[in-house]
Amino acid sequence: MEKYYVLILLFPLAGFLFNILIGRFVSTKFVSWVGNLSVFGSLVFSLFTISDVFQGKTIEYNFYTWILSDDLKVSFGYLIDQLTAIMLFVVCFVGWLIHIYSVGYMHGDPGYPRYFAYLNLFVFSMLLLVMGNNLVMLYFGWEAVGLCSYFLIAFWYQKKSASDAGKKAFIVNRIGDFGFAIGIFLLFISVYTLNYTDVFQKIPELQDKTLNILGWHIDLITLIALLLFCGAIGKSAQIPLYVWLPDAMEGPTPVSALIHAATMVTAGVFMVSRLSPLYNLSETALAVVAITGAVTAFYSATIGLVQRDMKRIIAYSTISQIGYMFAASGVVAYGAGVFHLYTHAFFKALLFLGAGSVMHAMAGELDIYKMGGLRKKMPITYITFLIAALTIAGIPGLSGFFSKDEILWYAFASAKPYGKFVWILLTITAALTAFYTFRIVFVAFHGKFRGTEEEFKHVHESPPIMTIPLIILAVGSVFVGYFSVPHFLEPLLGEPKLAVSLQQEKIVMAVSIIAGLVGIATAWYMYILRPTVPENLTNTFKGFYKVLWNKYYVDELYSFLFVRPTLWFADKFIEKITDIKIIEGIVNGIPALIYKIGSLIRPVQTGQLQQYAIFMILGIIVFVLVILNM
Amino acid sequence: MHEETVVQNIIYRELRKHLLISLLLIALIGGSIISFGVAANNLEFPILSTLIFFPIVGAAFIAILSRDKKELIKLSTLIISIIEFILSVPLYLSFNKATYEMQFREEYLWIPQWGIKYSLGVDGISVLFILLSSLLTILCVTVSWKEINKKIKEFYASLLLTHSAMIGVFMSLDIFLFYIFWEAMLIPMYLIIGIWGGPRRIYSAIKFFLYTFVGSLLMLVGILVLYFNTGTSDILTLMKIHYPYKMQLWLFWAFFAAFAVKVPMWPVHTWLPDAHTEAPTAGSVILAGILIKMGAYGFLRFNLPIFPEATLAMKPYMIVLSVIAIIYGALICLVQRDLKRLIAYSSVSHMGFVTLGIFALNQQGIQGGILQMINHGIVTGALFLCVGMIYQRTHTREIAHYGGVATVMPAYSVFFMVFTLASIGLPGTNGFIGEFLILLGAFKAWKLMSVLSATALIIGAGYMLWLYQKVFFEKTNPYFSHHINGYGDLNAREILTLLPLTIAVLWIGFYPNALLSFMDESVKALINHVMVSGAVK
Amino acid sequence: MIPLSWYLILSATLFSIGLMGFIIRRDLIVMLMCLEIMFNSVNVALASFSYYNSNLSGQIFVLFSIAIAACEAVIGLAIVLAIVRNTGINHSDEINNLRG
Amino acid sequence: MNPIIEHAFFIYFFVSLCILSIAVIASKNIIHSAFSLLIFLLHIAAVFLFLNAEFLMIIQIIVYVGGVLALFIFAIMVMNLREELRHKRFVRFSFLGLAVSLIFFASLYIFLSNVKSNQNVLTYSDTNLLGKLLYSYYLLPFEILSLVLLIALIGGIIIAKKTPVDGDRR
Repeated sequence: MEKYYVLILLFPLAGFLFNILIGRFVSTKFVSWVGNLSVFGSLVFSLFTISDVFQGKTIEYNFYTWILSDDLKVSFGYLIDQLTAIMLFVVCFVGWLIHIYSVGYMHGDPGYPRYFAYLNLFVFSMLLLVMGNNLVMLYFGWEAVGLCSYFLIAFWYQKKSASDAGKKAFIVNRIGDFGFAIGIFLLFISVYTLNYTDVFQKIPELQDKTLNILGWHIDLITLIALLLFCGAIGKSAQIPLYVWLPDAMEGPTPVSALIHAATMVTAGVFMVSRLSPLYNLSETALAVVAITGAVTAFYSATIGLVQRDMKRIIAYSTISQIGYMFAASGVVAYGAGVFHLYTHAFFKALLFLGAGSVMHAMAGELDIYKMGGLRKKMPITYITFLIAALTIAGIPGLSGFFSKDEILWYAFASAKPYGKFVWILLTITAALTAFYTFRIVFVAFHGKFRGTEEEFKHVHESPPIMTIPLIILAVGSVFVGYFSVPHFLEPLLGEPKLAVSLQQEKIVMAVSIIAGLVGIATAWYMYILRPTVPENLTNTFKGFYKVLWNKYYVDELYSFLFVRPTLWFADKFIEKITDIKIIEGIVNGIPALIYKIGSLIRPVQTGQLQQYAIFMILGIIVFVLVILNM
Repeated sequence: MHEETVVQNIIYRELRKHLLISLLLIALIGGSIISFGVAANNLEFPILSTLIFFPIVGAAFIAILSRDKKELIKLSTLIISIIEFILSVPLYLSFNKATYEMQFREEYLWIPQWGIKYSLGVDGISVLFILLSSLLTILCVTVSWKEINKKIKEFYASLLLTHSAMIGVFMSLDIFLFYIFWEAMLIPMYLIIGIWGGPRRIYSAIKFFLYTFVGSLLMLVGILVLYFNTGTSDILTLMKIHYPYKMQLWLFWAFFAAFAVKVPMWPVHTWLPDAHTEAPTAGSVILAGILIKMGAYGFLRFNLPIFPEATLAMKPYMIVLSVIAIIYGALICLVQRDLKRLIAYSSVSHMGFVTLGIFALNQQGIQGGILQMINHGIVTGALFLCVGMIYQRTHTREIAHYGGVATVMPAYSVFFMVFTLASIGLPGTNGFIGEFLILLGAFKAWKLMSVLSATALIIGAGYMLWLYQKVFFEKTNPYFSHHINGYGDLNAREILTLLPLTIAVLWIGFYPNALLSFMDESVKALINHVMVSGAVK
Repeated sequence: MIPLSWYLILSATLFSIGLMGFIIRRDLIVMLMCLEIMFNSVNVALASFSYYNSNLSGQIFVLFSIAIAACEAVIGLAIVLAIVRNTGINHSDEINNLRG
Repeated sequence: MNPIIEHAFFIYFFVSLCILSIAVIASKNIIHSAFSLLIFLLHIAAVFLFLNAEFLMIIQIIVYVGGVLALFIFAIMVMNLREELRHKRFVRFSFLGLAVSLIFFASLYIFLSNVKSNQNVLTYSDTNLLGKLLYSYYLLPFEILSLVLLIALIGGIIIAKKTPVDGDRR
């Protein structure tokens, strides 16, 4: 059986090849069937893997040797254990639902086959990422999902903003991947293997080894872990490389749901969990992971408070939620992190698809202040969106509650010195999360419609092909939390050590519930009861609002610090001065010098025949006088 | 009367088409028979000489054809190049991967008075370039089908002659024979740039010629010094002799001059953008695909094995120069405004990776370097083919004149995307394998430099995606839609031209061992040789 | 008896005069005539060498020289003719296409 | 021959050759130059006679006077250079030319004035022997010379041929 799990990869790949090569020449119906069925096939097989894993099996199978050079041996193979199985399930299931949803959402788009091809390619790459049994495979999937993300963000490539956003996403990810690649190199020259199993076996040998960088002795494992974490920062949109994710909302909404919420952006969390034996050995790296996660969670939640673009709010919320997951990993609660990843995939996909449904009804409008009162026209969308909002706010009984509470508890209970700090930040963030999510709900779905009558008439509920996935996801959001992922993953990732007694869990839980409720209540107060309050607040804290509205000016800062100096340097210094002036100057200078010397003696050639004769005779005279009269 | 001639024309065209197809079939079948026959007894048949002289004979045949029979000229060149490719397949099939020895040896006394031999052979380092060259020559013929309209006969003859001289460089095992091929290649290339090039072709052609010639003259001095000191011109013998350290150093730099110009390494790279930009498409493809590989090949064949001590001593400088080339080339790409120029400067960056890998002096580095040479030949060659195809439609290379090409030419944009991705080293394409191995090898040799050069991956993504965005995305540029001249997407000929390279990109990306296994033994032996004889001091 | 040096001085004198004419005259035809003068002066020298060394080879050389002179005259005149016909110029100092 | 007469003749030829050659280069009229050249050539022929080279004298008269000079006169007539008379004769730097040729003469003179003459002179004039020598020892140069003549002939014809106006050129 284990050999056939390669089909999980091959189904979407085949779908991609079919759609990109032949998709243009067959009917859209056929394209959708191929696209959906290929992912469904993967889903079926991924369920088999779960059953296998439940029996305690770990499947490792090398398909063929990919790269073989001296001591470097990289296989094209896969490793399926608990972590992979859960990821496979998430990717395939959510991916499949989004494929179905896309059939309705992308209906009538001229790039329909292309869209499904990219989507299939994405599923393939993501599965490659989670299934690979070595770091190069991981890197392969890592870059390939980045590529699909690029394709899909820039899907409506005629729009400048879309193609800009795609490019930005790819390049920012590349910056992270740069660190990731260096991390792989460093790991390789330390242990001479890149296969997970072998790496984990050899890693303990590296303890206490240091690397001398410019006179500083840096702990080798910490350095490797941090470099690899660079990749995670880029892919999972953490500070400081999160800037691409909000822009990525230029892509079609199902794409945002699949790639930029449920699966791809959580690859970093997956990676950290996958390499947990490595991270466990470095306190510094764990601290960096935890603090980055916590700070990002808080930071992006604050930006989310004031944005008006529905998808962007959800995007900042995604960044924030991934921050939670990293914070969990940082306090050694990998299981909780993956648990949150798993629940997040459902409710965040649901939020995005709900937003997509709204966009579908509003002819692409995204500004929540141009909506309002949509709940009557779009009941299913409203209810599912509300469920998602309640889930993300951490209302007890829904899946988000379980995973978030788990993270908060482990942060609180962690023996690490930064545990409490992380806990405080995350708890505040929980309140903020509830607030901005319900801000969307109250502004967009409640109250009165703020657009024209004509537009309101146009608003309609989406077709069943879109609402059914919504309903399934909503059901999922409610119930997936009852499957205890941390427990499932325990054999693989271990159980975090607790520094406080279990009794305090109740208090932490209560605090988090209160935080969620406070957030919802504030939103209700500000947007339903006293709609003037937000405006007053805005006017009172004008400067602060402006900073938030402009996302702390980070884009501008990066442009000022990195992009423009690089371009300036390349243009002025490299091209204009070094290349054209100096090198070309020398190259063209030598012939010019010869030309100058030539023009100095050129006037001798007067073109006068008789002058030449005179010179000849003078020569002969000299000859005669010197030679003959000697 | 008029209608009658129209009908006749149609019939004539149909007949011609059938003729074309049947000729191609005959060529293919005949070639396969020959190649399998050759594969059966590879030791007896002088396959390398055949490969060198067959195109020369073909060029002579084309030269005697009538000037007016344009179709015939093109067709026969195509058939000759296809047969040439099929003839080179046995090299791939019956190459013995288990040995580092030279294979398919041929050796005759050439100038007995001086002991100069006509000596050919290939090993794992050189064999792949012959295949690549044969493949690219076919594509050069098909891409020039409509592009070259003046002096067709001379063009195709030059193309074949260039191919002969280039593969001769990779095969020769005698230092004088090598030098002759090395210089002979310049002449047809000079003509290709100078006659069929763009507006500034004369300047570029002369620059190209002088640059490379100055370098080769220094090499000639080095060759003569070697010859008069040892009395032999056989490369394999020269490798076994130990030279004084001072002499090694001087000779190292003499050979370096020739190879560095060809590669081109920083700071002797400025001929490359001009030559690439002004050359016709086929010329750019050959330049990028094979010609600049000769420099890096020269390092592997001469500098490393013959002057091992000097190599070890100069290694840090070479690595630094490579890293400068990588970053410098990448940065300068960011501000280019001309399609071909951008790709040309990206060649500087990519070839910097090659030299970085070579002078890392370990298995991964050198294997990656050789693979990267092949990759660069495929990818940059393909990018130039792509640019040539669109240039033929619009007659502009300014990036600002393009925009929204993806809407008008979807198939074209797919191909271009594949090559763009390969160029920025995305996993799954061949570019990744090469760059990964090189960076890994360099990381073993000198961590800081490897990290610095890896930044080119970021910058590379920056400029290539910027290019792709400006050309293919966004709104259709009015200038472009005005100049597209009713041409549509790629036609069958153009797709067939790009398809082999696309397949090669993915094939090497997913199964690089197909090529890596070729060079394994040779590279191992080379490094061993350098390390053993370089350590004697 | 007349010494050899007299003949040689005669030859040198004539050669110098011919040379002077070649240099200072502008007309292409006269310049050609000056060339003939120089040829003849050399012929005299050759013949006198032949005489004073009692060796006929000198005379043979004169013969050859005369033949060459004839060729030179033919070609030279043809060139002058072509120049005059194509450009209308028959003055040496007006022809300066080769000026550097 | 009486040495005094011999010397007198020589001096006569010396002086008249100088005068004639100066006439060639100095006369205003190109026809005058040509006729001066004619007489100059005849005088040279006479000098050959002095040197026991009668065959050369004949050749000199036939080739130069009959051939070359006729060619010159034809050329002058073909070109119709009558207005030539009004132009100035000498180039701008004629003084330089004069000086150069004088220096040249002086340097030759220094060398030639003390050349020792051999007493064993050619006392006979044997055209027969000359012919034998020409067709045996000097046969190859002679044949080559004939080729040169032929080529000059063809070359002269081609160069002087009327070329079509530019544009008709194929």
